[in-house]
Amino acid sequence: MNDTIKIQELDQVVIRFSGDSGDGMQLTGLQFTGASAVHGNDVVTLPDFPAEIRAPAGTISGISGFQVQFGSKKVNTPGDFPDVLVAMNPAGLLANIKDLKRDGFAIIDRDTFTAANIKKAGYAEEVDPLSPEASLHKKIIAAPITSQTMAALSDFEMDKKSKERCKNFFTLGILFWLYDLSPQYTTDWLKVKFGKKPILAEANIKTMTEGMLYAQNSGFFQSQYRVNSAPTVPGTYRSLTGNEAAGIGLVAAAHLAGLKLFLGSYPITPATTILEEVAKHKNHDVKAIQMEDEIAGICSSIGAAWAGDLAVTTTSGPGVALKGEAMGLAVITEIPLVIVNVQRGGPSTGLPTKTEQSDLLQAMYGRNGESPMPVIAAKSPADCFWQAIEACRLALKYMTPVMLLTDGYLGNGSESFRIPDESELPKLTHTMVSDPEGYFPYNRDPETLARGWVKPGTPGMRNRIGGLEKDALTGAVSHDPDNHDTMVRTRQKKIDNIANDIPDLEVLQSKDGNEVLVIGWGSTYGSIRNRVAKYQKQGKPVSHAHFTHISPFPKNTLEVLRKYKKLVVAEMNLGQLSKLLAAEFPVEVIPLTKIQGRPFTEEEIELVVDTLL
Amino acid sequence: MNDTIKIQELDQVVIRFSGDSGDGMQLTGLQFTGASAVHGNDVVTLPDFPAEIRAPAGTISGISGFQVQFGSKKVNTPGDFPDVLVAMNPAGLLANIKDLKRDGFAIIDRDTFTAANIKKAGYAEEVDPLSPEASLHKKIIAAPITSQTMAALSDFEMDKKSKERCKNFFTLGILFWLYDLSPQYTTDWLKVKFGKKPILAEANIKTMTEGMLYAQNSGFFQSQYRVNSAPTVPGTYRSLTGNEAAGIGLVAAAHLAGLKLFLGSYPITPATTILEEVAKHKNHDVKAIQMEDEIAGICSSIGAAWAGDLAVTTTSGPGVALKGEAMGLAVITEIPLVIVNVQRGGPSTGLPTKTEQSDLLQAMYGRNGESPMPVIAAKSPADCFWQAIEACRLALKYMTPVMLLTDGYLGNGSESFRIPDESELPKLTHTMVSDPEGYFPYNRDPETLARGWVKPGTPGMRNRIGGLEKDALTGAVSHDPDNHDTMVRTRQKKIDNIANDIPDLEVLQSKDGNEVLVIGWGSTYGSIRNRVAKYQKQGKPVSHAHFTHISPFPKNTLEVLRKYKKLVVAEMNLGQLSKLLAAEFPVEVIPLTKIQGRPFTEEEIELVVDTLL
Amino acid sequence: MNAESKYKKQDFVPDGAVKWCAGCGDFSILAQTQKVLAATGRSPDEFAFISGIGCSSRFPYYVNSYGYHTIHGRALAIATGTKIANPELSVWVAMGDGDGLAIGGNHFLHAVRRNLDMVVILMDNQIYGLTKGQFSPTSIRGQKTKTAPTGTMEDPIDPVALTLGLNGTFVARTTDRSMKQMSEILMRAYEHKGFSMVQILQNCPIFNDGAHDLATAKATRDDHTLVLEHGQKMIFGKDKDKAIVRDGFKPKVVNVADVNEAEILVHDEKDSGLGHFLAQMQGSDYPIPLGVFIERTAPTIDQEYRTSNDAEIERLGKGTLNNLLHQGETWKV
Amino acid sequence: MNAESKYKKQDFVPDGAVKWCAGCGDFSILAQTQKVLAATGRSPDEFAFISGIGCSSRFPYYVNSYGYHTIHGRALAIATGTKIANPELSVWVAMGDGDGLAIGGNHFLHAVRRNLDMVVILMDNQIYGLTKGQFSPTSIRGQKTKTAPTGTMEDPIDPVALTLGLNGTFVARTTDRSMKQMSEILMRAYEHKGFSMVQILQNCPIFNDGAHDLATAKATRDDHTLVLEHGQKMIFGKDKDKAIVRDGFKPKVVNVADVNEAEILVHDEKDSGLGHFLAQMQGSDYPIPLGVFIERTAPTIDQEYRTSNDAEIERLGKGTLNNLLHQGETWKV
Ligand SMILES: Cc1ncc(C[n+]2csc(CCOP(=O)(O)OP(=O)(O)O)c2C)c(N)n1
Ligand SMILES: Cc1ncc(C[n+]2csc(CCOP(=O)(O)OP(=O)(O)O)c2C)c(N)n1
Ligand code: SF4
Ligand code: SF4
Ligand SMILES: [Mg+2]
Ligand SMILES: [Mg+2]
Repeated sequence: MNDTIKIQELDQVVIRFSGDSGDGMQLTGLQFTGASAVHGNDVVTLPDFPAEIRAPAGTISGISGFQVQFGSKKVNTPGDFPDVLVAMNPAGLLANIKDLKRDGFAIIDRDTFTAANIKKAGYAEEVDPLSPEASLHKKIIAAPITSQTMAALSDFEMDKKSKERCKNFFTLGILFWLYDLSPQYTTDWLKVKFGKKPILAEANIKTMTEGMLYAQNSGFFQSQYRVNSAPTVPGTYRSLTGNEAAGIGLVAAAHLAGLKLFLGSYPITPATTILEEVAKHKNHDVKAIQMEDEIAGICSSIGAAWAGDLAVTTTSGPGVALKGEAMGLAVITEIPLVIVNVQRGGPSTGLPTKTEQSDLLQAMYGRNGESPMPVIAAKSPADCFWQAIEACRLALKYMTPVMLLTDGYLGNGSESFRIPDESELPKLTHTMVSDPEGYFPYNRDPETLARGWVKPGTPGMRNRIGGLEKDALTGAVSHDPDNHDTMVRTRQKKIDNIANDIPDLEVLQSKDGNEVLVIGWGSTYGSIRNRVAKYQKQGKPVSHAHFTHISPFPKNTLEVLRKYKKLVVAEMNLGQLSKLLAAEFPVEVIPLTKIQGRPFTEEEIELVVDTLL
Repeated sequence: MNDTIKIQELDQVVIRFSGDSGDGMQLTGLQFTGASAVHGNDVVTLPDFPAEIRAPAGTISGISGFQVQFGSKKVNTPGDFPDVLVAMNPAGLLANIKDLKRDGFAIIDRDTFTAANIKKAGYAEEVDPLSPEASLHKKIIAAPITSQTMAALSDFEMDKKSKERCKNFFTLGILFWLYDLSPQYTTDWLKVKFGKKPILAEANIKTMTEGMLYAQNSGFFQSQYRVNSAPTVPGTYRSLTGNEAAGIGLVAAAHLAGLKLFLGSYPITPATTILEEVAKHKNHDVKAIQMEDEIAGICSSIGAAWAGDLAVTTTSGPGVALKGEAMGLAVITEIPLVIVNVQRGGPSTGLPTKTEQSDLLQAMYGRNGESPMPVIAAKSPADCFWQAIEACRLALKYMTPVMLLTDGYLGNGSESFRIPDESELPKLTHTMVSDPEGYFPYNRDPETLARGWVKPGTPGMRNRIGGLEKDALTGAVSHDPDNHDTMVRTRQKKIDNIANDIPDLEVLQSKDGNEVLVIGWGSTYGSIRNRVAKYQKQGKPVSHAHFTHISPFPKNTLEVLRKYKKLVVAEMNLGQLSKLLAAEFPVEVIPLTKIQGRPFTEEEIELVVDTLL
Repeated sequence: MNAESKYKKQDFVPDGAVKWCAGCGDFSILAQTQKVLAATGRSPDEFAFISGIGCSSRFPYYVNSYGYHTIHGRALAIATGTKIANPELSVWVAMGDGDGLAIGGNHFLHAVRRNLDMVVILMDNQIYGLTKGQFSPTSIRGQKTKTAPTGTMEDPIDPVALTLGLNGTFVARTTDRSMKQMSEILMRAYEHKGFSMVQILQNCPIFNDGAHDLATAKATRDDHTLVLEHGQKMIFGKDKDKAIVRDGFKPKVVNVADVNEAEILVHDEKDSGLGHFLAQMQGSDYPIPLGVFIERTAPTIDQEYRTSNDAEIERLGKGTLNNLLHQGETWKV
Repeated sequence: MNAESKYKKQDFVPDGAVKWCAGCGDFSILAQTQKVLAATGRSPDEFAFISGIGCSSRFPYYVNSYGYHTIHGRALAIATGTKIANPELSVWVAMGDGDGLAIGGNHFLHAVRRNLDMVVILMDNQIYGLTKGQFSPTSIRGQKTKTAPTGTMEDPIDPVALTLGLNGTFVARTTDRSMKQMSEILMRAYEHKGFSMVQILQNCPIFNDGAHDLATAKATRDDHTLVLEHGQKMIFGKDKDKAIVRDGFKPKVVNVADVNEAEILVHDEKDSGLGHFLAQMQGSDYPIPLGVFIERTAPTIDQEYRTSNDAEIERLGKGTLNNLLHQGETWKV
């Protein structure tokens, strides 16, 4: 033990892991995250997948990344720039070194920095990646990770490849030591994971332990760090990605409504993992069906909703574009349906593995005719759970399709999720009727304007509905002009009325005045919240309002907007919420837009807000 | 000859024909229109098809209607309410009598008013449809049309059914006499039409002549009417429906651009007749392809555009909803493509045979990602010709998909079309390149920002493009964040810049002040123009501005809007243009909306505008 | 067939007019269907009729049961959800040749291979009726329509051959004029556990009148159709003078007089090889086979879902909200 | 095949890295394709490669010709437009089993029956590669994937049987390891005037490793595949000891020793009846047939459009702007 090593306390730390698709960076990141979360830190993560499955090893396009921020208070985002960069090869270093904080450091696997690899990564000829110029004068810790791993496992009866595969646990060991985290979480995990191949569990544990020792003894580090546990609400926690949270939220919603969940879907990045999550829960009698295409996905869900299931379809932008016609059918036949769009970079195939918020207007208007539906958006990975339930609540109560927007950043990112007590969950009501007395298919509840839901098979309630305009009461096909006018306006009114049934728009209010309100929606929540909180600490008159419900807007929206001198709308598109606000409210907004496949940094928000102060 | 009959001059007349699908009302209407147009009247027509192909004969749902307005000056619309109602059966009378003007009259076929037919039409029991109460005290001329037809043809060797089928020509004869029109047009037409069955031509001519005599001698009419010819631009005219005009416009555009026309489509009411029109012109080497669905329709066109054809796809609202994903591909690969949406009543299947303007926001935003494209709208049947050419002009010059909006009212309605001289037609340019020197797929023209178009097969220009984001110059797949931001903004800018290349927004300016500006787009042109012209005649400060270009808006839009105290936006939806204007310009607008499957009447415009004066 | 069904055809006739053109072949298909429904003995409440868009797709409005008239081409995808959500329902899909095989082709393909337990009535008039007369995927090559003024340039799809190529489990063809055969086939389709594809040659007197005259007109039908009956020899013709024999791997028409009786093929609905073989009878060289080509049993996907969920419930216990929320790695703070 | 082609494989290799995983079967398919392209003797400028989305759909980026990487499932619809617009181009479509048969199923169906003149390379790895391992329409029943944790519940589509059910004109199957057969088939597909469907069994080492081992591994392939060669007897097995005979309307595997030699079937690519018959060889009772099932000539729709337009031009004269505008009834004012 090196006695000169001290422990330094930190509020939060950002680590970025970077290596080939095969290097296990996602796994390493998740293990670190788990250990940190169990330690009590608040954690938020974000993986960054390459566009190709396994693009050529060693090249920049093959880089798989994972970033985690952990802190002793709410961190809200995976962080803008890393304090620590872990690069398992030259490409990982080259791709990320510019993002590393000036006072941060990189840990690299020295053994991979061969001439061939350096060239493959794309360094100019004769450049030494570790030279101060190439590393932009940032600190680099060049650890012989591969060779140390091999050495650690010299006694193990395993082939070379299998041994090499343990090297990420060496790295993990270094980090555990560095941040004074217990390896217990990972040790337990390995034992379960390799229950049937104990030698692999042992090998990885050994490597990890060696990594910890190496960190301690190598002399590279003058101090250890500690990030104290965050003062979170007591309870049981688990770590969830947004897509897992959404999937679990949907299954939970079915329980809450006393219905069966039906998910008709088609794989598409970055939404597929919701389908995969739901498919795991067959013992909840969910039916998660991979259909032949997106249209069949939504249509099977419509058929299931008509039959009385809580029906959902999940997809990403291009899939939504395909589902527009069918959504219209759900609108006119007024059946409950949730459409989840995990947005990605567009237009067209665009940047499938990058995040974006550019499907908002499509969500609002991507259907023929006057075809209104509620649109809501989740603001963090864990919030995907809550908004999945909220989407189901609205769909069932109002007999309407509902669009839930998340995005790749939320869907793949993870955070600690406090498992709620059942009592904290909303009760979901639905409009199922079975009494033939006075029943007409388009009889509406006078308050919600929802029509009754009848399961085919219910005795005595036979009826026929369809996509043609229908009589306002009987639901029979009607070509009457006035009836059509009435129906179009009624469908709109039903959605508008939902404003009475949703939470007010909340503001993180500055005590120092109403100069600037930064407005966001969806996944920009964390970055905006962090930056605005800083402004408020600095005594600046900057507040933050964040929309979860966009169609309809909360009732108090205009009241809130009117209070501030300047309204900045920050979104990852060319200003879509800005357009909606300007169209609906007599206010002027300043769009702050970014379309780079990744969230705002605090700096980018400053750049605009500072000029308004 | 009855000498007491005088001839009275009228400015304009509206006639509505109404009968069973099998009664030939469309044909009768078109013949009358032709004769009137050849006589020199300005004519505008509108058919009203039943929703079923042949709904049960004699019922209201089986009624087929056709309305024509003809005048001695520009009439602009088929008219709100008929002066003359022709009803071939009780259902036709019942369905339309309430629309007949107070001082108008109905001509009915007395022979069809049997007890059975009256019941089938849906009259309450024991009601006499011809009684003053049932006919709302309007004048009814009960002519024995069927029996007179049979009598006229007693010498003809034809079966009873064939004779009966001539009865609409008897009606036509009555109307020709009544409006002092020459039957020559119809006589000629019959001779050509029945070239191979001269007996049918003769029978119909005989019947028509008898109808004229009957009108003269029956004593029903105290006077004949004459609508003088309208002072139109001299030239050669033909009558075109909007869909025919669009089809011919597309073929003409191919000539003007020196390209071949490719139309990939799928039948859908009310757009199908564009496909049918274009298919007639195979000797212009057009390829009009009926594909297996709407997606294949647009995709085949994209493939043809990539190959160097002037490519178009035609459809209606639900079809547009299906094409959204493919439009995105055209946006990101920047290929020229025209999408024509002949709008109909929505949402979903909605009211397929009724008109509506509710796909504007879908046209703007019905695609994933930031996916801008020009949107333009035709304002009259003949204007469909001009806007089809304009859409092609923009698509080819700017290498972009363009959405052309028309609607069922324009598509099925007809008006006189002055055939332009070739010199009056625009030259269409395109960006085809074949010089490999310095070529890159995303090299842009510095002014239009259009990229070069390369036909596969061109020597030495090989390149590969696709739906993933691409490098701003080379077009190679690029995942670079800054490049994506640049490309998204460049695509938007390219479309925004088109504002410099389109006509200013024109105003029919009141000399009496800037109190109210009535704003419209597309097919509401005629009704707004007529009513505003009346206001101006009355010395009221009401003006009219009508948008043809909606994305982008004309450069002078804000300047125009700012001039008026009140802006009324009249549209057949829930206020979609209102939303776009409010989102883009700092102005307040008053939406005037109607969603009844038919255009505004002048009265409906008054109802709002009067309150603002 | 339930001989003592307590339901009558009339129980399946709803209020409201049927709005097809006079003489439309859909009328007889509707009437036979209603009769068969009554004969099943099941309550009208237990049927779900689903359709897309087209003249034929108005069908659900005309059957007094649960009905969903959806969007063009998507009936099978929607019915998939309905059937999997509630396997108790007797699900019937009514479709036109355009609805089912043009825009709906992909769902057709996948519904067949999934062997969804439902009856599919394909009303094949070889034309788009509702949109007024454009060619459909079953229109014969060269047919002139408004969108093919010089004649179509595509080979038609034979729905029977297509379904067989996808290993369909019940494949049949009849006509709108073959009342008895139609109702027998519909009843068997209802009874079949699996995807029952019933192609019905249907006349559209308005836009494609007489397209099926060879198969339906009294004067021609005996010479131009081959009625397939299980266990019966394939003999046809007004005078029962023609027969089908095997010519290599193809069927061949011969005069009964010219062949050895043993050569004449005998129909066997259980022989899927024979079904594929007969599916080659397309075009003018052959009579049009009518009847059941194949019936065989195979797992249906609706039951497979049911079974596999039950197995998971058995294995893991019925999922509760609580164990949903708490599964995986958790920690306490 | 042009023996003295002036092009080399290298002429069809563009700059830029190929980004498939190491060991992916797509590499060998690409290499054989490039060789065949060079051997055709046509300039790289005259080819158009079109694809949808998937690992396999990256293909056009890796061929130095004209390429269009479009959207998921739509390659054939896009290629239809390209080929009809410019029949001079040699159009090739690269697709995966998901791209071509799941979301793209409808376009597949209609492209086959239209007999578009193009080469379709179906890279069949029985899995969705790009989206990381969900089942595809060709995945075998029971296969466990992330979206079918207890195994799929659907019968796979056999692309050969499907294409034959649609009367395809050139239908072939090979594997990513059968270099010689693959390149021969690709050359024949290129030369065939019409829709050439080439299914290539392709290994995805990442998400479905070994799915085709029976057909490709040295140890097993001889006993589990049947190589179809025109005019040759259908004999297979490491020891050439097994053969295919006819058992009623179905193929049957027998020991050569047990049958009369004359009973052993002889392959005939021109016999579409035989092709249909062989398409029944699905599942574990049979070897996997590799080779050309059928080749026959039939009109291609791209040529039919060309011909009918030419006929109309002949009949009516070449349309001019002037006669376009003035046709129909006109009047002067
Ligand atoms: C998305 C969409 N595309 C096109 C249409 C127009 N459409 C309605 S029915 C139909 C085809 C009808 O033909 P078929 O399915 O054969 O039915 P039939 O009328 O002949 O019974 C078409 C093209 C539509 N309603 N929706
Ligand atoms: C409209 C749309 N839906 C879904 C996707 C997602 N997606 C991309 S490729 C693919 C399937 C890939 O499988 P396959 O076609 O077999 O190709 P492979 O990767 O196996 O070569 C899917 C579902 C997409 N890109 N676009
Ligand atoms: S158009 Fe044809 S298919 Fe449609 S209802 Fe009339 S007859 Fe029947
Ligand atoms: S994931 Fe499979 S199919 Fe895709 S590139 Fe890798 S090995 Fe090939
Ligand atoms: Mg049809
Ligand atoms: Mg695949």
